[in-house]
This record gives sequence, structure tokens and C-alpha cells, in this order.
Amino acid sequence: ADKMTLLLDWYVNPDHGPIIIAKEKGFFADEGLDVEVVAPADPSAPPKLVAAGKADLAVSYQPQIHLQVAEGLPLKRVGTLIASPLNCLMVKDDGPVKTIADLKGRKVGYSVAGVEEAQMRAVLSRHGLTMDDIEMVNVNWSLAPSVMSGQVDAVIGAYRNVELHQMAIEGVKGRCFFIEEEGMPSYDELIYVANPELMDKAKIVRFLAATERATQYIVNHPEESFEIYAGTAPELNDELNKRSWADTIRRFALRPAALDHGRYARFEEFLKENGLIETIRPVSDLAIDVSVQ
Amino acid sequence: MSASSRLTPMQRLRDALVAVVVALSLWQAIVWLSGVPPFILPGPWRVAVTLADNIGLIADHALVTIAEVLIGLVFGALLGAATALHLMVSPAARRIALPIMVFSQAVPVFALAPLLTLWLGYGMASKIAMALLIIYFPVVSTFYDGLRRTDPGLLDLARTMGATPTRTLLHIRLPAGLPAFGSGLRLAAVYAPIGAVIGEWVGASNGLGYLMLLANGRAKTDLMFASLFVLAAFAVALYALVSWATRRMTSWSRESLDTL
Amino acid sequence: MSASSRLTPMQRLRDALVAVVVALSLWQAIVWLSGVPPFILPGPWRVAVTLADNIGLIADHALVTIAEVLIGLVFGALLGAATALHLMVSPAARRIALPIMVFSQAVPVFALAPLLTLWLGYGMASKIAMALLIIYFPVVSTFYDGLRRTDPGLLDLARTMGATPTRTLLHIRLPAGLPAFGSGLRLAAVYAPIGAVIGEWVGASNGLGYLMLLANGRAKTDLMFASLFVLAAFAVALYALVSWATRRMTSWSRESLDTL
Amino acid sequence: MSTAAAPAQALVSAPALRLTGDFHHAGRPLFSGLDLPISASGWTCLLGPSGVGKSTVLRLFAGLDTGGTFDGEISASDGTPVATRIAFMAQSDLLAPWLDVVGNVTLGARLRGEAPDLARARALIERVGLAGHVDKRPASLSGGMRQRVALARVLMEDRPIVLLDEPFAALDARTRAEMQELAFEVLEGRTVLLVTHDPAEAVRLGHHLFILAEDGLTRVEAPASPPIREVDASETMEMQARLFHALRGRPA
Amino acid sequence: MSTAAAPAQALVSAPALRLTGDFHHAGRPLFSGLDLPISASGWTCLLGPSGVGKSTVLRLFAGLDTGGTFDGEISASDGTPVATRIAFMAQSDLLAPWLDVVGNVTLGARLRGEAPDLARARALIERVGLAGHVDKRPASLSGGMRQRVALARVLMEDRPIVLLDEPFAALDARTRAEMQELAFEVLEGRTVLLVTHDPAEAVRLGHHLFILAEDGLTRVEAPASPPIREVDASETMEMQARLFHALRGRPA
Ligand SMILES: Nc1ncnc2c1ncn2[C@@H]1O[C@H](COP(=O)(O)OP(=O)(O)OP(=O)(O)O)[C@@H](O)[C@H]1O
Ligand SMILES: Nc1ncnc2c1ncn2[C@@H]1O[C@H](COP(=O)(O)OP(=O)(O)OP(=O)(O)O)[C@@H](O)[C@H]1O
Ligand SMILES: [Mg+2]
Ligand SMILES: [Mg+2]
Repeated sequence: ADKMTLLLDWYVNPDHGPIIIAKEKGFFADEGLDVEVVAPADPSAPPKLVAAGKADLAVSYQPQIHLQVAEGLPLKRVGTLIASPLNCLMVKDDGPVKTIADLKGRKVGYSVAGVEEAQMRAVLSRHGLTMDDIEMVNVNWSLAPSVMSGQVDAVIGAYRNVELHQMAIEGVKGRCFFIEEEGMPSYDELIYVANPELMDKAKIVRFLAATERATQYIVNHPEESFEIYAGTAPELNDELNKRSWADTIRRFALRPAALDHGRYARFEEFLKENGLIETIRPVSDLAIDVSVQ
Repeated sequence: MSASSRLTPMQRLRDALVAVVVALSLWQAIVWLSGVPPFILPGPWRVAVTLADNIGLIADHALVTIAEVLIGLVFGALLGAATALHLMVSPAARRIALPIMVFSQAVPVFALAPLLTLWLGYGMASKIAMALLIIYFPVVSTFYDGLRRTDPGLLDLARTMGATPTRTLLHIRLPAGLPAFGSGLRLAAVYAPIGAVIGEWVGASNGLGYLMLLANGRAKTDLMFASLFVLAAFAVALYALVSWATRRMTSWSRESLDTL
Repeated sequence: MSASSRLTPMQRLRDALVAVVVALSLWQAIVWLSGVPPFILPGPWRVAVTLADNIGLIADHALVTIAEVLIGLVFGALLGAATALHLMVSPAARRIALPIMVFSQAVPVFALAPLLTLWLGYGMASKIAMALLIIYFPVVSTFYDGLRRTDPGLLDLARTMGATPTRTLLHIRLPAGLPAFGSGLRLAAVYAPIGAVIGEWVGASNGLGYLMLLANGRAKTDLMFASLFVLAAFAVALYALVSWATRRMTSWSRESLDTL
Repeated sequence: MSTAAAPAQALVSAPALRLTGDFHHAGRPLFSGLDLPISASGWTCLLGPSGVGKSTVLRLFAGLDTGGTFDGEISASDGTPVATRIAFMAQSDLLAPWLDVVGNVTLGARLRGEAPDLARARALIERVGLAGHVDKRPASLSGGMRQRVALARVLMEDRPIVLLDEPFAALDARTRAEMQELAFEVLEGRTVLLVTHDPAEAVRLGHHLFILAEDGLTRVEAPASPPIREVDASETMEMQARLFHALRGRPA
Repeated sequence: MSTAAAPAQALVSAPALRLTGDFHHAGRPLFSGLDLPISASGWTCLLGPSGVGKSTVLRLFAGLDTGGTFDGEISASDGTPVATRIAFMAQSDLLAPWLDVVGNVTLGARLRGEAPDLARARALIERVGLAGHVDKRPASLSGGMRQRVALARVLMEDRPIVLLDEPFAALDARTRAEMQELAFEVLEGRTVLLVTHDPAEAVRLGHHLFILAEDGLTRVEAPASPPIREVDASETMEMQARLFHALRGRPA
């Protein structure tokens, strides 16, 4: 079998369902692949290591690929793992923030990833607010705790399929404002990136085929697939993962290889408007469909 | 740094037990008095239950971390000692390498993480390197300070005896600096576990650091604190061991605890 | 720990320049020889250009960090010194508090971060606390070791002179332990900046640590390394300052560098 | 000058002392059945071969750690404890390296939280011949100068019992004689126990003389005249020769 | 025993030495126009008041840091450098606290990377009376025992020039006499410079005697008989008294 190294964006969590299932069910093996899966703690490292040729693929985020390509990293999106935003603006359900407009004069926590200010600006402008009306606080390692303990009134960057359940398990009911409903262009939350100069397209095609099969299996067999997922490591078998799994299934990209050019063009435009990139690049510089080119 | 060396093992055990009870009471008191929610700081009882429930899981991960720490500590101590000795013999090293060392120390390890994984991969090597890196400077710094503070009279003597700088270093400065090396090593014993854990955060699939981040990410604060507890307990044990060993190594150095 | 104290200011300046040149060459050599791509480790020239282009931005953030570090260093040193002195007078503190202190040190700060921000908020206080926390133990540990190693003869003398333990501590052990306190303080000077940066990572909207995170998030490795460079340069300057001050403070302690 | 060096306070009465008992280092006996009486308000000189236990005896009186086990009794004629009323000058000078000469001489007062009597300190420093060196640190002093600082320091301590462990060993003959005179003058009325290797010194200063040897303690009669005695008085010379031979003549 | 303590190697020839010049500490002159000749293969004794600069002279010969500035010349009769051929015993014992008695006595060999002559070390340790203490560390030794270890160590060094700074000051009269005899025997043929405070010692050991005082160097004629001299020979006694008065009699 051909060896392949995949860097996750973070520790194994239900977002990585198709990868885990493809490995456990032998779909990778069926494609003649032996995939080594490595999990880091800093999500910004894997794309760099792939760009440096230390791994074949990395799981990353669409907003990141725009910034990274703009900074000259030799990277391209080659597949999609989660095809919609997971990111949400999360508040306490019984808290003072009932609508976005209630954020005026309040604190919003975030974990620095690069684009959250732009996201907030987009969301606020819909409700007649500017960045001057709120205080942005970097809470880095503790999105859910900081909102639960009331240190901030909202956090941006929380995942609707994880943090909401986390709070629920701790006995705090949370609520999400979905940013794609509040003025943000929609995007792919999790994507696969590769170094276009070093990548072996055929191998990636096989990889994506295996994950596609795995996604179908998960959709068709939600309970069994969770059993398989939770069985891979004892620390994964818990209530949060169970709830989160159920909530994530409908977010997996059913066509991992397919590329929506418009999405990437719109997001590039959005970043340019917000001053995060200087020039607009053609989508072909950012993302490709490995199965056609 | 440890309790008086003139205590019997029974007294030490008793003191250790008292320390544990005091620590747990303090912890519980903080939880009660400050009303801090359990998802930020769970009480000792909750953590103990979690620890008992997950003992197998935690033990598996702990063994990995312990191995990383011990290897990192040994290599860090050796490398640190060698560097301090080298700084002592070489004025050039002292003037040029020392500022560079300080400079490099002030670079937070997270910034080096991609570099380390690029060179060392995601295996044990990068964690050992991280543990080594974090203790290297304290060992160099304290040992070098000790070497420098050698009684000038003994150095004069060595000179009249026709010693080469290297032999003076080995036979005079080295033993004279051992108590300071002990200081550095005791600091290292406390920090090596943190180094390994940071290494695991950079990228790992086992170890206590991995377990902690995972638990943190899942808001399983109980599990995180249980892992943390095991890590800290290991650090205390390592400290006690190193303390005992360095004390033996420098038994001639008259420490005056009970005579204040 | 610094170059020989017998050098003229001109010689020191020359040494510092040589150190800078050597460091930059080393850096450039690593970049060339290892072929590490610029988005993982940019070369010194690229970083210099970025630094020049963003000097205003970096300076604004640096000032915040420098203030945090200085305040943290002063309070950490004072608190550490007071703790070491207290450990010396109180056998109970020694036996009970010391293991607890070691235990608490082995808890990586990230685990305490939510707790600290809960109590201290997201302002400067939590960063100062972090800088303080990170230097507290090295100061306590090295100073306490120094206090303990006081010449027993002097302690005997103090005893026959009818000194109370407190006065013996202040007039005998304290001055005798100052060189070791200096060692601890020099370590602290190197680590206080890291403490502040970690504090900023935990939650802040300015400071070099924040700038680094932001640059990292936006894939601006050049900017991240430029901030890092400024941070490290500040640490070296702080180290030199503390080194000079501690050297003056213990001018009577005969350090024997040039007589090896 | 010599009056300024006198103690400022009225003299507390000086008791007689007595040490009786056995001493051993981890089972190795150093002395046993020792009975050493120190008479009140006078100089008792203790001589004996190197390593016999003279400094140990002094440290026992001072209540200091000796590294061994003492099995016996130390008592004062007035029934109150000894160790809290002594001034002690050890065999090594034990100067604090971070203090200058004045600082070292006035250390005792600061350690007791009293205001140091600077005038008296300066007078004593002048008397020990270090007037020109008051602000030097010990590292810049010669061996004999260091010993004189330690002497000035012990003389500053206004205590009824004074224990001196070879206080003049590092001094040349002339300075030594001057220092002996100074100490004798300042310590008038005190109970002084002096350990010395110099028979001439013992004969010059001692009201009572003892020789401690491996085989026990011997009392040697001091000359009839009261100290401080002239070095070249015939009585002193003769006594000195006798003592010298008593010390040298023991079987090897 | 006494043969075992003799040096193992054939003797290198011992040169005469000479120190001429001025010395000052930060502008404060210690001595000026000094001209001190040390004759070959014999004992030269240097006496003088405390703080006059005797130890400084010794350290200058040894090529060690003195904390001051020397402006002059140090030369040997054979024209080769002095500092590399000396053995030096300082005023303080300078024992390494981490080494036991044997370790301290054989330190020189280890510092030179030679195999220590253990038999000779043990013989010397026995000669200085410490046979029962070979594995004690300095902290467990009395002041006089420490000095004897330092003496054994300097005697182990097989050097043509030997500098001794009050090597017997901490010893009782009898041990002192024995150690003098031992040193004289072992150092036969060497050029020895002995700093001492004890006129009797100088008279007993010296081929040549000098008194260093604030106003300069004085040569004192040694007795006609060769050393080592009997302590109570009339010639010695008389000389000693003369020297003693020469030392004491200077105007205050
Ligand atoms: N580092 C120094 N700085 C200034 N003065 C110093 C220094 N070292 C020594 N001295 C002075 O040099 C003088 C001579 O000292 P030295 O040790 O040579 O005297 P000495 O003749 O050996 O006296 P002693 O018999 O007391 O040992 C002393 O007055 C001393 O104060
Ligand atoms: N800590 C110790 N452990 C074992 N033996 C010790 C210790 N301290 C001292 N001794 C021994 O006790 C004996 C007496 O020592 P002490 O210092 O009382 O002698 P001293 O009569 O003062 O001799 P000196 O005239 O040489 O100063 C010595 O033989 C010494 O080896
Ligand atoms: Mg003694
Ligand atoms: Mg001298």
C-alpha cells in the first residue's frame, strides 16, 4: 500500500469522522493507501508542515487558505471535509444578548485565528453596529468557559456542533447566531490542503474516494459509525462526543472532491474588502478539483 | 530545597502526608470560598473520583510522559553541565555564546514548535527535545554561577600547583560548583514535566499533555485536572528524588538548616 | 552570568556587537543549510525588513509587554525573596509549603489561565500575574538554596551574640545569600518576558504576545518573528541590566573569572 | 582612648564555670571524666596538643554544635545558664565578607537590635591598630588584621564570660603583646577562658593554667604574681620554660 | 617512615631569588625600594608586623594576584621564571572541603594529571600525625589538624622553591617543633622562604633572617651554627631574645 501522512487540524474530534471511519473500515486500504493520522495542538502548524513537504495532506480551514496563499505559502485546497461554516457567535441562552444588536457596549471573546474581526464586522454591520461598539477580547484557550462564567457576553469562533453541547453538559444552555445567516459569505469550515508542487494527485483522488465512502457509511449508519469512532480510543467514548457526532453528520461534505468556485471567489472578495489581503487571486491559485485537472 | 535532611523517613512521610492534606484542604477552600464553577476549577473530590474512574487511561498516558521527562532531564542536565563548564574555560564562549543563549531562551517554545516538528517529527524525540530545552538554561545558568563563585584561594593554589585550566575546572571548580548544580537540577526537576507536556501539545497522540488538551477541548475539566494532578504529583516525586540525589552528591557542603 | 566584570564599556559593546553578528550569521546559516522554508523560519534579512516596515505597530505592542514584564519582575522578585526568607525561619513552611509549591509549579500555566482571567480579568493584571508566577519559583528556589548554604561559622557567631532567628536571617543569611538571589534574578529576567507573553496568549488585545498570535493566525511568519526578535532583544537587555545590578549588589562576593 | 574602649555599661558579675563529663565523636571518645573548673573573674588558660579537644570544650561552653555527643554538665556558680552570657572568638576569624571593619565590629549590636556604640567601636578599632582601615572589607585585610578585627568585635561584646580560641595566633610578637594588654584591660573582671598554643602567652595572662592532653587534664600552677606579667621577668621566663617542657616532654 | 616521606624524584637544583621594586594598593604604597635576596638552597625567614606586606611578597613570588600593583622585578639566579617552580602554602589552609585528608594531600598530582604517589602521601600524613584521620573531610578536623594537612600537601609538591606563609601558626609548641623538623628534613636543598611571627621559629630554622617593617627591610644576622638549631641552646636563646627585642622595640 502507498504510505500517506495526514495532519489533522487539532485533536481527534467528531469533525474528523470520515477520516477515522475510512481508516477503521478499511476504505483507505481498499484504495491501496496506508494513511498515518497525526494530531497537533496548534492548528496553524499543519498547513506549514505540508507546505514544507513534511506531510502529504493537512486538515485546515477555508479562511486560512486565503491568508496563507496571500502570504506566499505553496498550498491549495484539494478536498472538503465539512462543507458549511461551523463557526458561530455563541451567547448564554438566558444572558442579556437576545439579538446581535444587544452586543452594543459588550465584550466579545475570540481565539485568534486571523479573520474573526472581519467576521464580527460583517455580522455587526447588518445590525447597524461597528467594531467601536463592542470590545473584542482574546480568550484564546477557553471559549466556552469564558462565556459560561460571564467574563464575556459572547464568543466568536465557537463550533455549533461542539461548544453548544459542551455548555449543555455543564448545565448552561447556550445559543448560536449562525454567522452565514448574519451577513457572512458562506464557506467550507474544514478542507484538505496540499502542496501543489509536491502532491501526488492520483493518491489524493484515492484518499478522497475513501473518505467519500466513509461519509456515506456514516450517513447511512449513524449509530454503528459512532461505535466504531468511539472504539478507537477510550478517551473518545463520552457523552459530548456522542451528542456532537449526531450533530456533525449532516455537516460532512458528501462530495469531498467537488469544488465550488464561487465560494472561494466570494470569500476572497470579502477578505479584500476587509483589508486582510491586498490583491484578489484567481480561484485556481487557491483551490483545485484534483479529479478533473 | 527540601525539608531538613536530618529528619527520619517516618517524619518525612508524616510531613508529606500533612502537606497533601493541607494542599487538598486549600484547594477545597478555594473552590468553596470563591464559588468558582466546576468547569473552571473542580474540587478535589470530583477530581479524585474522575481519577479513580480513568485510572487505566491516565496511567497509560502518564507512562509516556514520564519516559519523556526522564530522558529529557538526563540529557538536559548533561548538556547544561557541559555548557556551563565550557563557558568557564572559554572567554569567547562567555562573551559571545552567553548573550545568544539568553536571546534564544527568551523565544517562547511555541514559536519553535513547527521548526522542531519539522526537524524531529511528531514522535517522542520532539517531546524530549522540548523537556531538554526548557531545563537547559536553568541548569547552565545556576551551575555556571556556582563555578564562577569558587573560592579564589583554591584557584590560586591550583595555579601554583601547575594545573592546566581544564584540570582546575575538573578538580576545583566542578566540585566547588556542585551545590549550585544541585540547585539547577532541582529547578530542572520541576520544569522538565512542563517541557514534555508542551512538547505533547505541539503534536502527539499520547502522554498526559495530550490527555489534558483533549479533556480541555471537550470541557472535561475533571479529567483535565485529574491528569494535571498526576503530572504535578510526578513532578513532586521527581523533585524529591533529585533533591535527595544532589544532597548526597554534595554531602560535604555544610548546609545549615537547623541551626538558624 | 555575563561577560567578565573586568571589561571596559567599549570592550563590552564590541563583544555585544560580535554576539549579534554571530547570532545573525548562525540564523542565516540555519536558514540556508537546512533549507527551511521562510514561512516556517524566515531569514534575518526578511525579518529586519518586516521589523522596519512595522516598527510603529511593534513598538506600541512592545511597550505594553515591557511594562507588564517590569512590574511582574519587581513583584515576583520581592515575593520570591520574602517566601525564601519565610521558608528559612519557619520549619513548618519548609516541610509543608515547599512540597505544595513544587506541586503548584508543575501545573502548566495554561491550566490556570481560565482561573486567572476569572479572578483578574483580561486587563494587565493577569499578564503581570503570569510573569510573576513564572519567575516566582526560580527566585524562591535559588535564593532559598543560597540562604541555606550560609557559612555555619557565621551562624554560630550570631547565636553567641544573642541574635534572634529573624535578625540572624536579616543580618547574616540575607547578605550571605545575595549572590544566589542574583542567580535567581538573572534567570527571572530571562523568563519574565515569556510569562508576560503567555499571559497575553491567554487573553489580551495588545502586547507582543498578542501580536505574535495575530501574525501567526494571519500566516504572517515574518511579522511573528519580528515581534519575537524584539521580545528576545528586550530579554537580553533586561538580563544585562539585572546582571549589572546584582553584580553591584554583591560586589564583596569574590567571583573569579579571569583567574582560572 | 583607652577609656573610650572601656565598656559603657556597668559590669555584670562574672560567675565561675565548670564543665564535667565525657565527649565522643560517633563512638570515638575525645575525652572522658573531664572536670574543668573556670574560676570567676579571671583568666583561665587551656593548652594542649592539636586535635585534643580544646576548641570542642570552648564550643560546649558556648552551647554550639560540636559534631559529637557530650555527656555531662556545664554549670555556672550563680546557677543561671552559661551559653546566653558569653562572648566567643573562634579559631578562624569568621568575619562577614560583606561588612567593612566597622560593620564587623558592631555586628553584635545589630544582631541584638541595639544601636551600635560607634564611638566605642572606633576607639577599639584604633586600639587594635586599624584606624586607617575602617572601611576595608575583610578581603582587603591581611591575616593578622582580620584577627584583630575579630578581637575588636569580641571586645565590643559586653559579656561576663568570654571564650577566646587562639585569639593572637596570627599576630607578630609585638602586636601580640599589645593585643594581650588590650584584651586584659578591657576584659577586667570577666571570666575569661583562653585557648592558646603559646606557653609565653599563657604564663603572661593566666590566673590559672590547664593542659589538656590525650590522657586527661593537668593543672599547672601559675606564677605567684598577678597577671598581666612582664614577659622577661625571671619568674615568668622560668615558668614559661617549665610549661614548655611540660608540653613538649610528654612521651611521643 | 622518614625515608618514605622523602621525595621520590632526584632533586632539581634550587636557585637563589631576588625581589626588587615598589608596591602599592590603589596609590597607597605598601613598600618601596624593596630589595629582598633569597639565597639558594636554604631557609630565609621573613618577619615583621602584621599588615606590613609579608604575604604580599610571597604572593608576588608565586605569581598570584595581590589586589595591588607591583612595579619591579622578580628574578631567579638561573634566569628561568620563578612562578612555575614553586610550592606555596598560604596563610589560610585552603583545603578543598569535598576532599578527605588523602585527597587534599594528593591534590597537586591530580591537578597536574600525574598518578598520585599514595605511599608517600600516607607516609607524610603519618609524619604530620594524622594517620588515624586519613578519610576525614576538613570540616571534621581541628584548626591545627587542618594546618598539618596543608603542610603535608606542600611537602608532597616536589619543587625547588617553597613559599611558606606562617605554616605552623595554629600548632601547639610540641607539634610545632616536630613539624619544623619534618619540613626541614623534607625540604633539604630547596630554596625556602618562610614568613613567620615566631622569633624562636625563625632562629631555629633560618639560614637568613629579614625583618620587613613600614620603614623598610632589615637584615638580621643568623646564629653561626647551621640550622636546624636546638631550641634551648644558649646561642639560640640569646639570638631569640635579640630578635624579639628588635621586633618589639620599634617606636610605636
Ligand atoms: N585587595 C586589597 N586592597 C587593598 N589593600 C589590600 C588588599 N589586599 C591586601 N591589602 C593590604 O595590604 C597590606 C599587606 O597585606 P599582607 O597580607 O601582605 O600583610 P602581612 O604582612 O602578611 O600581614 P599578616 O602578618 O597580618 O598576615 C595590608 O595592609 C592590607 O590591608
Ligand atoms: N564533625 C566532626 N566529626 C568527627 N570528628 C570531629 C568533628 N569535629 C571535630 N572532630 C575531631 O575532634 C577532635 C578535637 O577537635 P578540636 O577542634 O576540639 O581540637 P583542638 O584541641 O581545638 O585542636 P587545635 O589545637 O588543632 O585547634 C579532633 O580530633 C577532630 O578530628
Ligand atoms: Mg582548636
Ligand atoms: Mg600575612
